[in-house]
Amino acid sequence: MIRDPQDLRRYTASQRVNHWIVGMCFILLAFSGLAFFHPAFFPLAMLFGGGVWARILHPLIGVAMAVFFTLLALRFWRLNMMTATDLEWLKRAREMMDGDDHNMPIQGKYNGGQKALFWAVLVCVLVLFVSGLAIWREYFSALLPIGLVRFASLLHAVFASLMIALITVHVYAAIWVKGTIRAMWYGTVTRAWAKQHHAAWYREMTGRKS
Amino acid sequence: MALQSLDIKARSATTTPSPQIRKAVEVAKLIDTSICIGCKACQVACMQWNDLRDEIGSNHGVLDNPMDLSAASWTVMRFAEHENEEGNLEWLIRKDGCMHCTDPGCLKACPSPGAIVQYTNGIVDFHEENCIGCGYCITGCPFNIPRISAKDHKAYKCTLCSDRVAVGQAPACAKACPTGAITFGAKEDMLDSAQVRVDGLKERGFQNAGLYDPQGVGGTHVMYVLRHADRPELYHGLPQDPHISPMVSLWKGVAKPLATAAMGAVAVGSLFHYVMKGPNEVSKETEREVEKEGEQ
Amino acid sequence: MTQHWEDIKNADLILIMGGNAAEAHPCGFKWVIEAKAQRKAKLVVVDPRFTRSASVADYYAPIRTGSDIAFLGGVINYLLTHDKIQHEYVKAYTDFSFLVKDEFQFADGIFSGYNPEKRSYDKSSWDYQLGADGFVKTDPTLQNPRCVYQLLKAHYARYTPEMVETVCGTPKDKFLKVCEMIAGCSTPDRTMTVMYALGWTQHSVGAQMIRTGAMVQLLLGNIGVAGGGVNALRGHSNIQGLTDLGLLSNTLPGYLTLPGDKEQDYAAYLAARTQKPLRPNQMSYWQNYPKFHVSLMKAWYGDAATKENNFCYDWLPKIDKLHDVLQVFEDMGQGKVNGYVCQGFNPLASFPNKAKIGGALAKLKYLVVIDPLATETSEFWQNFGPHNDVDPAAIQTTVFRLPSTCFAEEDGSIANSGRWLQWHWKGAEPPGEALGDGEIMAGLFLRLRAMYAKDGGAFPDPILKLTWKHRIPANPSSEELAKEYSGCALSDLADPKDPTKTLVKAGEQLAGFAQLRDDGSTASGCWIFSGAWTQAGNQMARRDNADPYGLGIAPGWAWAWPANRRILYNRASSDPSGKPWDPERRLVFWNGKSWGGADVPDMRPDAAPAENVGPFIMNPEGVARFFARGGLNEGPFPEHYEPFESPLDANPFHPQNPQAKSNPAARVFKGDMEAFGTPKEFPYAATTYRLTEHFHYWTKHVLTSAIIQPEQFVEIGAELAQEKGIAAGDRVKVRSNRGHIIAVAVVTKRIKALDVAGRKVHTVGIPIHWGFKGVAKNGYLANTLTPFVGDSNTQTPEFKSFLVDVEKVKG
Amino acid sequence: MQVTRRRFFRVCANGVAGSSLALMGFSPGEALAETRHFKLTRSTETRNTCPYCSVGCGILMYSLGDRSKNVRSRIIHIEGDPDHPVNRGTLCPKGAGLLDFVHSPNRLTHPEVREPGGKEWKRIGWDEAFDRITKLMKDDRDANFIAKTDDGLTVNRWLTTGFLAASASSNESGYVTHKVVRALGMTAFDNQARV
Repeated sequence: MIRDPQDLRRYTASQRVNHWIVGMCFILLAFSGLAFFHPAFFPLAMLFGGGVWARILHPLIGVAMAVFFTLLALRFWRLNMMTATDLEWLKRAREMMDGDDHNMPIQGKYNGGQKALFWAVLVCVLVLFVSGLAIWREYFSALLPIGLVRFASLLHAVFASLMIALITVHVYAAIWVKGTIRAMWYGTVTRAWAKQHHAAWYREMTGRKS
Repeated sequence: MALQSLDIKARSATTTPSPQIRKAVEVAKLIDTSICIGCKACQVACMQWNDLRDEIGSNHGVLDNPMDLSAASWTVMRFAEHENEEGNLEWLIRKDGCMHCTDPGCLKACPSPGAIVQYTNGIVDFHEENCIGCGYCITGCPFNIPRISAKDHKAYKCTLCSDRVAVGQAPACAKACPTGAITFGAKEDMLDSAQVRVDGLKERGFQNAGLYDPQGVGGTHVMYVLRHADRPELYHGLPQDPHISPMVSLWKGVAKPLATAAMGAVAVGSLFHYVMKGPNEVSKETEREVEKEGEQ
Repeated sequence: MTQHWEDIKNADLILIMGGNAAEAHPCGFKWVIEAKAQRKAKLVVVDPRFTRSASVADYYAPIRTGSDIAFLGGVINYLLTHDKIQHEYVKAYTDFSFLVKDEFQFADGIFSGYNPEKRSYDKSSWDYQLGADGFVKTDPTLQNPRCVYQLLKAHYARYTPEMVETVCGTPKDKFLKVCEMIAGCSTPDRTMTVMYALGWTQHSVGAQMIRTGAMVQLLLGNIGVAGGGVNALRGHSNIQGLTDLGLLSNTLPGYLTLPGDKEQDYAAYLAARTQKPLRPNQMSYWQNYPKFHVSLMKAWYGDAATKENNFCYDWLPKIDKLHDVLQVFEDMGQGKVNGYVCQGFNPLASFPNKAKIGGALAKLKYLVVIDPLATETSEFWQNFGPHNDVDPAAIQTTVFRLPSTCFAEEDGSIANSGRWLQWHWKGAEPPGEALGDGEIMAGLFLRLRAMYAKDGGAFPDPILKLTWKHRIPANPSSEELAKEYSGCALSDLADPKDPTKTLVKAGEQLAGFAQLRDDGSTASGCWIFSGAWTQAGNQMARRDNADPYGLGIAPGWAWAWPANRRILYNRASSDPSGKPWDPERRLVFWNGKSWGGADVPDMRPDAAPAENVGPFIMNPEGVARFFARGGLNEGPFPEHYEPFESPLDANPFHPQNPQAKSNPAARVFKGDMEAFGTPKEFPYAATTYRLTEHFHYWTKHVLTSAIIQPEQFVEIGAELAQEKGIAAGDRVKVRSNRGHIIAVAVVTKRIKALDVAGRKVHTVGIPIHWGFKGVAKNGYLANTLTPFVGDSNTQTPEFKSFLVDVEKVKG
Repeated sequence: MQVTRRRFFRVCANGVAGSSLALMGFSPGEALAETRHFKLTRSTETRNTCPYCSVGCGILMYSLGDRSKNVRSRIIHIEGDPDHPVNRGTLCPKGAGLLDFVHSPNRLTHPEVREPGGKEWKRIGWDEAFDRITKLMKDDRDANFIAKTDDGLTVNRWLTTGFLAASASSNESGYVTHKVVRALGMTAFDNQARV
């Protein structure tokens, strides 16, 4: 549904579907994972039908997430290549956080923060996937030395926490920067939004120089 | 909830303390490997009492059978042929099974509330109905004891016959042991009789005889008398200084509050950021610019 | 056992040789551990394998299988030459001073009187010199060269440590260390106990091995004392009881014996067994034989047994020769046997040379198997591939299989090794239609009796007149039968001391065998069990475990034969004056008026020490014998002979005399001599044995045992394995001249190659327990390999020493 | 501050508790944890003796039910008799597994016969079994019984049928077996003591 013909298309439907599959996987994984991680979160397992179901589903969802995240990464990795501008942006990120984006360098489709987050999440998913296999008792753990399994358990917990934090930032950024979430809901952003936050991309999309 | 026949000292994945007031006598099983003949009566007594029947396996060129602990074999005899310094053969036979650590790695690692409990008498028990089958207990155990069943994906191990101990009976293996290599009683008494046995072995020329009650796990409620306490690894790889792996300690210890706090901090920080800085909206100026552009 | 299990805790040294108590009798073995813990006792194990017993021993010495007489003879020599014997004991309680006939000789491995054609001895020269008074001549100074002591010393002088090393392969230093430890028990305050089992009995010289062990114990003064003795650790739960009850080809209950063909006269039969004392004042308890025998016949034939008909003496079968199992299967193979009944017995698995046994069974017209379990024997006709490769169509035997109850489903008593008769109670109904053994016997007997009553037939009298006074004839109760063997008075018994008094009223149970009479007024089906069920009730069911003297004797627990005596020959635990040798272990002693103490004295209670009544009351000499007289078939002194399949070409003691290579008196059937293998073709010594996880051929039917030891294996020393390229877990083929088995190889350091007579001898260990029926993995019957020859006295097969070859199975 | 491992654990434990507190009651209800109930509580105890080796260990057999009329007893557990002077409650691996002997799948449950040349068992009743066996025995005995030898000696023996007795059966079974076997005149008679 086109709301305003002037809006700019930021994501295709298939990109959005891919993102939300990954997103749902993440939420399920985070909830079930937290249930195993800290007793305070164990009741989250009830969302899955209890601890046993949580234990059965978590690694399966994990594999699904790895697959869909890979697709997502294949779609977006080029766009997330760091440039000098991005580094400059990252240096000034604090100003941005303080609500002053006047001095921020002109950004393309993604700013330095988004790109950094992309790579960070990619690393997290990779580590979580590999370590997750190692601690998947049903199929793999018995084949590995116990020291490795223990290391993988720790790694999995640490990277999962890290990833939850990163995604929290990701979500918050989307909430904080008004007009962002709709890009993932129905694919378009307003021209003003684009110009404000991603001026280079705005120019690219509109063919304008300024 | 009914009052248990044994009071619980610690329960897996539970953050509040269990009732602590009643004091129970701490129990222990003492296994004197120097008089163990490896007859496997303990294995059978265990199967009989706990209604376990493992698969009928094969011979693998050794007397050990079943070859390893399993969900249906909670104890196995481990045989090792050792030629000592004088060139004489010693047949070192050890009954393997849960050590019932004072600081149990399995319980520490277990994410499911009440799947692993430690009674005040020292017994560490698995409650399969609460087990979710994740296998973290295996990861946590310094002695490689728990096994997940391929049938029901529950973890099993020696219960020290908690059902027998609860009614004042000794574990089935200890009762059956023909030579008295396994004895059972209050841990304090077991330490005393261990001392007598160690002294006896020293008299017979085993200068390095000693008790295996590893302090790295806070001591155990299954202890060994060893002729070669200086080299426990001779006994089919009994660990020299077992303790909960630092990985596990970090994972199920400090990482838990730190990571929870960090995640919470990020969430709360975000909230406060929003409250303090407000939303990042498109500036009126940009809006006007874009409008202008649109008009062109 | 001369002792009982708990008594082992009183020992200072335990010698396990020819047995593996830890493995085969773990719960009895606990008393060894107890002796170690409480008395600081030492355990010595001498065995071809480093066994589970050895694993907890203080000292282990290896020995070549079948060479135990050489080893123990060496010990005797050591004790005599180092003067480590208990002088007072041997002088007073043994035949040391007795003079032996001049005709008795020993030359190059053969005793006087040998007939090589018959492979047997004329034993007339193997006896004492008798004086004009009918008593044995003695020389208390022990100087006479014909006294037993001097002959013994001369006989074993050849058994030097060097010879022991040569014959047994036991390194000299290890042998001497064992000697030294044993010698430490020659003082009155230290005792050794000897524990043996099939590792001594299952040899062609088995009985002599045991005798040699007993001789060592006599030299140390260790028979009849607490913590001493020679202890046969018997295999089955009631093998003691069935032996006591005489269920053997040549015996009757209570070690009475069947008459031979020549013994047509009852009086002569009794006289030959009613031995007059050979020394003054001796009890010679077999003088009471007529009482025991008459009481037996009254128990069996009741009113039909009268003085006039010699108490039915002629109704007993007389024997032309020993019809032991080897003889019977030899005859069966020749088609001379038509029917066979196996009650709880699995001969196809248990007897040597499975091919021969199976072939013999196939010649039967009918076979009846009574068993709780599906045995191999009951399916000998069925093809089980390589494990039993037969053609059922070619086997014309009718086989009946009758289900019987097991222990849990019946009441009754069984006798353990310590001669305790213990009563047990039924806990549940048997499965399906299974019946008790007694009920099955009744079913057969009552039908036979009815047929003989109706149709007549060959000699029906003993069948028609057999006492069968059971309230339910088809199901004789254990209580009734126990009362019958224990015995009762048939008429009022007058008190011999005061004939006006009645000791026992007619119909009442007897208090013990001392009340038996030879006039037909008493009945007792087994005199040594007399007193098991008295007027006071079932003594075997008693359960008082109090141990008032702390010597491990619980006189109120069950009932032990004879007369509830727990340690045999216990008079010998005190010195000739009646004072305990060791004040710490006061077993039986003279209190000034009578004998008493922790145990029931094995002595006439009022026999004052001054009377010099010897403690070995069953011997007419009253003392123990180093010189066996005619008691055994190979000679009065044990001599080492090689197993019939030996890795050596000659007996190292008699290298020039082929007659003396193996037991010269052993019976070998035609064809079996040829079936012996030679070391050239079968270079390795082999021995069969049991594992602690299993019980004979039963527990392969038992799930828990199958789980803890599931599959057939053989044990091979690391050195031999390396030579043959065998790794642990490989499948190997073990071949003897009689067949082969295929099993998994357990490669172990616990079996070492031994240097014997200048050559290296490897031993292959063959656990028995597998077969083609069971829940464990099917395997070969180990007795496929074993030779068909037995001990010349007992005919117990030589399962412990034979020859094999081993090779890895390819692929 | 010296941080020992133990102290470190304690700090961690406090941290866990603290972090949970921070989560304000978002904590699971305590799961029921109870030992397995003692399975023999009201079973029936019967004393017996181990039927394997000659140590003669005392055993206690526990069976289902209280022997009331409508309950079929079944042995559900066997362990050592602590009163027994020799085994004092202990059992070896065989004795400890006696239950699996009593309930072995290879227990025989009914009489069977395998006919000459046959390949399988045929179930028969006890009467048929007894009748057929005793007929065979009588025919053999009548045909081959030796009352006198050729040289006129009375021997009254029957050599053509033999008997092996079970040394695991009771004295009473053994005694009655001996009586019957000798009354029939058999001498080919042994038990496991021979081997």
